[in-house]
Amino acid sequence: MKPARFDYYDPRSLEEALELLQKHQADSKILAGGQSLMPLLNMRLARPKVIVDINRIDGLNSVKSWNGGISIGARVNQRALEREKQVAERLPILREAAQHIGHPQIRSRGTVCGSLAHADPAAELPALALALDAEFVATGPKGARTIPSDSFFVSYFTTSLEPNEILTEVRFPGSPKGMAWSFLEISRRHGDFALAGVVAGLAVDPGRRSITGARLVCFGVGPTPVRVKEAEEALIGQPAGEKSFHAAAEIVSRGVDPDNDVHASADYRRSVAGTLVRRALLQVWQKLGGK
Amino acid sequence: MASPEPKLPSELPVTQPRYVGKDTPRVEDPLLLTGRVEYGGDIRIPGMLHAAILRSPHPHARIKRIDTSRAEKLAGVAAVLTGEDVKKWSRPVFGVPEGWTGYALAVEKSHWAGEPVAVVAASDRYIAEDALELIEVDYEPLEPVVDAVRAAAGAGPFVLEGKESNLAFDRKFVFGDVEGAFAQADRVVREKFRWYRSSGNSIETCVCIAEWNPVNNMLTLRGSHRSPHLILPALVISLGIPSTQVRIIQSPLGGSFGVKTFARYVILLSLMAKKLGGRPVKWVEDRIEHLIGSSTHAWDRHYDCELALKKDGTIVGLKVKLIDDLGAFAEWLAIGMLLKPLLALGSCYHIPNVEYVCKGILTNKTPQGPLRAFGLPPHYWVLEQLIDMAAKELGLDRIEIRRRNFIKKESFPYVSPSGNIYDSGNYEGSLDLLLEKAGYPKLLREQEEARSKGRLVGLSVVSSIEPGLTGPPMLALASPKIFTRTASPEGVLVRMDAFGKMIAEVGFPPGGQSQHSFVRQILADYFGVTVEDVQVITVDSLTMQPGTGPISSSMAIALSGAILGAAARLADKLKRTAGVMLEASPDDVELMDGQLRVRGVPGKALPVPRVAGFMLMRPDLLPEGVDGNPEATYVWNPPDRTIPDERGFGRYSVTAAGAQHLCMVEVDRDTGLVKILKYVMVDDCGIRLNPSVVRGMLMGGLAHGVGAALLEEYVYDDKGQILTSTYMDYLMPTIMEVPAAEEHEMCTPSPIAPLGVKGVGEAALHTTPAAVLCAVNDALQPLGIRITEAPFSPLRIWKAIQGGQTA
Amino acid sequence: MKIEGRYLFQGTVQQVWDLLTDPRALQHCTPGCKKLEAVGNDEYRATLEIGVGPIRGSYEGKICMTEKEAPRRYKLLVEGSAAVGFVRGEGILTFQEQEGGETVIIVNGDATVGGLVAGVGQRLVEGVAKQTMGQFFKCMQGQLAAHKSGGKTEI
Amino acid sequence: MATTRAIKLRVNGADYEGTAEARKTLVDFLREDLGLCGTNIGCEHGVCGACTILMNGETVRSCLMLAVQAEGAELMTVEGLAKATGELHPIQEAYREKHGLQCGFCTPGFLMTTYELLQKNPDATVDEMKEWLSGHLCRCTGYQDILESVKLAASRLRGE
Repeated sequence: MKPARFDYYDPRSLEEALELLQKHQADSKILAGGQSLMPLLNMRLARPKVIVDINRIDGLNSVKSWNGGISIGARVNQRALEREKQVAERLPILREAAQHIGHPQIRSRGTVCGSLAHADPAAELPALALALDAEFVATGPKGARTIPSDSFFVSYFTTSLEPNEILTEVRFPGSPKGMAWSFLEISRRHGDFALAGVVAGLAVDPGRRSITGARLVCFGVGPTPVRVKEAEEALIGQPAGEKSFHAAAEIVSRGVDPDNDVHASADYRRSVAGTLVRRALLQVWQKLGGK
Repeated sequence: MASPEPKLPSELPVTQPRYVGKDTPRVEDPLLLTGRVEYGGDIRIPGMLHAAILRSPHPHARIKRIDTSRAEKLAGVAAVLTGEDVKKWSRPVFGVPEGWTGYALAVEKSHWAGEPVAVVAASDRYIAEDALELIEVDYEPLEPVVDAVRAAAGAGPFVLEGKESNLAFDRKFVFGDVEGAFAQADRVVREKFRWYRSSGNSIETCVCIAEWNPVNNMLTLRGSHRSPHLILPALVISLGIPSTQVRIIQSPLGGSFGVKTFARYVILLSLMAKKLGGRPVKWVEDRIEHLIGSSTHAWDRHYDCELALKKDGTIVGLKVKLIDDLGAFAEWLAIGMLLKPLLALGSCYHIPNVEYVCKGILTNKTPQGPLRAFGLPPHYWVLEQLIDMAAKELGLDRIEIRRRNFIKKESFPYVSPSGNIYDSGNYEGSLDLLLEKAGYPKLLREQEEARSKGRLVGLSVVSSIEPGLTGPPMLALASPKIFTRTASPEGVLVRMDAFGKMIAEVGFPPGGQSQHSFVRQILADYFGVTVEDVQVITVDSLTMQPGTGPISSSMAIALSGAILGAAARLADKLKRTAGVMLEASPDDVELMDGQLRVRGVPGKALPVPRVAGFMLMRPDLLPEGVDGNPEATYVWNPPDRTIPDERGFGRYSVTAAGAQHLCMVEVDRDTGLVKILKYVMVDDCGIRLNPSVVRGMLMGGLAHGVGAALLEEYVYDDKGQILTSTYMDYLMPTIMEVPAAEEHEMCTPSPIAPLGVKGVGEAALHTTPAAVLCAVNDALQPLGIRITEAPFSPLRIWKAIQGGQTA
Repeated sequence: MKIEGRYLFQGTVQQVWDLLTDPRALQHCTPGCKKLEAVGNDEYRATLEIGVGPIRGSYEGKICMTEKEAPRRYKLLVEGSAAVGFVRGEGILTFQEQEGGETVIIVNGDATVGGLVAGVGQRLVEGVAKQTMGQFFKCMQGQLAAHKSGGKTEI
Repeated sequence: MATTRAIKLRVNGADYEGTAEARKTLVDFLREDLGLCGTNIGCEHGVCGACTILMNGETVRSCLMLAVQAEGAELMTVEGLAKATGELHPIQEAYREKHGLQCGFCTPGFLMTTYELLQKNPDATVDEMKEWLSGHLCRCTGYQDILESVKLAASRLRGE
């Protein structure tokens, strides 16, 4: 289990990196934390001719405040989500969810942007990005463009990034006022990719009677993380509680289109996605002071 | 006139043992903890090449053409080995029953997805893997055999060329009057069970470095080899090489659990070495290779079982029909795993009438290979599950029904229906201890309360027997011509040097079971030296005494026997020498607390090192028949074993450790996930030579058992493709899935084994799967469902809950 | 693994049949088909660049049409092998004429992925197989539409 | 670009230089080129944790890094724990006392994780210990004695 040969570049500047990508296009692959790419290289399932290692580029390694939320550079590792104070203050759900990403020994190398660009349908960060309306800064030869999260994830391991672009930054806006969040996933072992998972956001009116905002994103149940708008809409205006959560869960179970694999069938994933939605909503409701 | 073997630690020639029976720090640890131990993978030899193996992607295919020319031309590649070479230079890999295996790599046909098709040797592993990509193979896919039950019924196609069947093994054993017992029973419970394959998965994979010197025709093998004397016959048979031309040098093992007797790959590497004409070549199995192709998968079983009982819960009969999917070959000793249940068909229970029908079926899957506990865990699960079912049907308590059927304390030594002897035990006592320590009544109340709230909480109390030191005798049932042996020898050489230090030469490397530490503990207590005074050396296959190494829960038994035997012989020499030195009759000299002293004459004594030194320094003064060498060799063998007769009646093993486990689980009805709430075990493995080592074995076996019960499974699709080739999908338990178990000791010393020990190495793996699986089914009882396919993945549990299949 | 599908085409059975048996269309619409050379008897040697994201490889193999019953059904076989394993998809395509000049193709088949790529990528195999088949027929639908509207097909 | 590169780095406080093909993994470089065989290989896809080392103070899987990526880095491997005199580190002592190892193959990885955890979080809770240890597979011990070892090491390092 040893990688095939490739040409290796570790540019010192973003410009240099972009030139390399421009030159080699789809023959090249960006190496950031490598926690998804390296196993594929070792198994020779990924066979890029050129590796562009972005770890020595100046910059791209900070977590900054942005629009009430935070922005995270391409080189920032996943441990930053647990370490950085701003994350805990502004988007505690990111910190909570980060503990589900692999293990500490993986999060030390694995980057936030790397996981997003890799777009594993069962990974946590893509679902969080979709739920939190993150925007993606893709830098290419002609400069930077911003991709909204609802058009970033295309399919299994596929995003709308072009081969000559680098995801230089991801920006998570501040959570809408009054919105609380919950993150739940199930896996057969701690730290594994999820069989199914959910990011749930909920806001209720000050009298805490009816739901004023909802956000439901499931993952591990299809080619990309899925936002189930129909279920969100069904929640709006309803009284917060088991009954409406259950109804939303039913919509989710009907609305997702998962695959079969050796660990879970499509039916199982559908059903569990619903269960997780119900449980996550109850959890958020509790965070909001509900019973 | 060697001293009699001590039957208990108190009989050692020491007033109070300082090491035996105590948590003595292990000699293995400092090197392991500092990364300074040399595992097989660390070995480098000048000129060494690296091998990589090309594997068939097809479960069943004819190899129409193989072209290695491009690979051979790649810079750095030394040679490519193919089926042509293998056919020319070797015979098929040995296996029992004979005739149901293939060559060490695919010749003309590939038999499972993952079977070796070619081997490349190159200057490094990277280049060797590059070369694999340049080998062109044309396959003609053939219809694969995937369903063992269909294949057992005689349906084609057939895995092996020239065979008109896939039925490699088919035996029916009947002990007692089974039909009569069933006819008179008040109740018969019947169920079908399925146990899917898993494996040992030591964290170190297999490593072999082969060097075949063409000048003196000497084959030297280094690496993670275990039990050279078990592998050697396979090499001699397959390679046709004289046994004295093979030298196996064992490295410390990074775990084994059965997998480090990888005869197929040792043969393959030897053939590669032959092709290389003297250059050494190293193969380090990678994890994917380990998961798909290492002849390590085990127990892929279809059970159909019946248990017959009286109204009061007395078990009168058991019928087990078993089809085991062996994979592509009946390779090496794998068939033994079908036979081992014969040793303990009734487990801890007296079941007088038993029928055991077992079939070993070839399919186009990875061939089975040895796995810790060697075939018993599924048997114990189905038996315990049947007892739980019977209890429910008869309206009996799970404890009561077990108590009623336990072999009584007074019945030992107990002769099982198949003739095996359980040496000692106290199952009811263990059960009482278990229930008390676990707080059983409270757990029942907790379960009831949880159930009243709709939670799915389950409890189980199960038992097992761990036969200590089994092996060759049962293989006579599969291959009577070859396996006419009762021996499981373990030999050591012990000597003292002129400085009063001791050296023990053993035939096995450290491998996790603390084997070298035990040697030191026993010798240090025996001769009154410190453990630091004892150096333990692993010798190679040409130097070692007849030996088996730690397999089949044998270490504490066989090793103690060997060490004590050698110690007694050495002590005898020392006594005779001391007799001269002390001017006393040797018969009056005794060894005690490191002194050779004249019985009844206080003060007339000499320390052992002085006497040993005298032997080395003053041959002129030694008594007749004593040479100038304080050294002794001893080969221990299990006493009183027999070769089973035609019916399968025989004395197969030496000791019978008993275990009782309690497990409490909760099932999440929406997700099918299982959480182990409580786990308590009582284990009776006789005298514990090093209690923390025993505890470690039990906890390790427990984790392994949790894996087998809930997580680990090799999944094949309907075309015979294996779908679990990485640790992402083959799920080894982590610390999060393994419960913090409580462990309590019961001790009925073995009256047979030296020092009163019993085997414990396979340990909790016998019992834990049954405990976890029965507890899950108990949790599901309010829903009226029962799961019969293990492991109990969340998907299987969820499906059962959804389907509401009634029991 | 079973593969099933039902695809609606805005064209007559004959038109759809002609398209679906046209090697140029097959090459164009088989995802990742880099090369297609006729070797006779409706059999073509093919080079397929397939995979998802970074898991990508070049598979050498063939595309065959057999059991042709024009214009009602045929069997389509696509297979390729690479160092990491092989892929093989085989399906009966049944062409059913609908009212209003439309045609439905019903696919009933079986896909196998073997070797390393199956054992490592099992989590994705089914989804990617479905997606690949979807892409194939979507492309064919596009081809037909383009052809009918008189525009040039991309072939 | 060249496929082969010179690599300079510090391991366990000593300077090392070597040359490696770009595709060579860090663990292979440590073992084959630097002769530091204490770090073991168990799966080469990041799951088992046997190859875990410290890079610039953080635990990483050395099978999931290229050797060239360690250029200029400060690494610590299991060989760096004990003193040159052979005296074991308190963590190693604790593993020995609590029988936190059997075959020892996974142990170097466990030790490095224990080292980072207790460096950063001397008061780690049992749950935190388990979370960190869950990134490692051990087939021998069933983990309970490893956890006990880490607890003992933590209390020793706190000077208790």
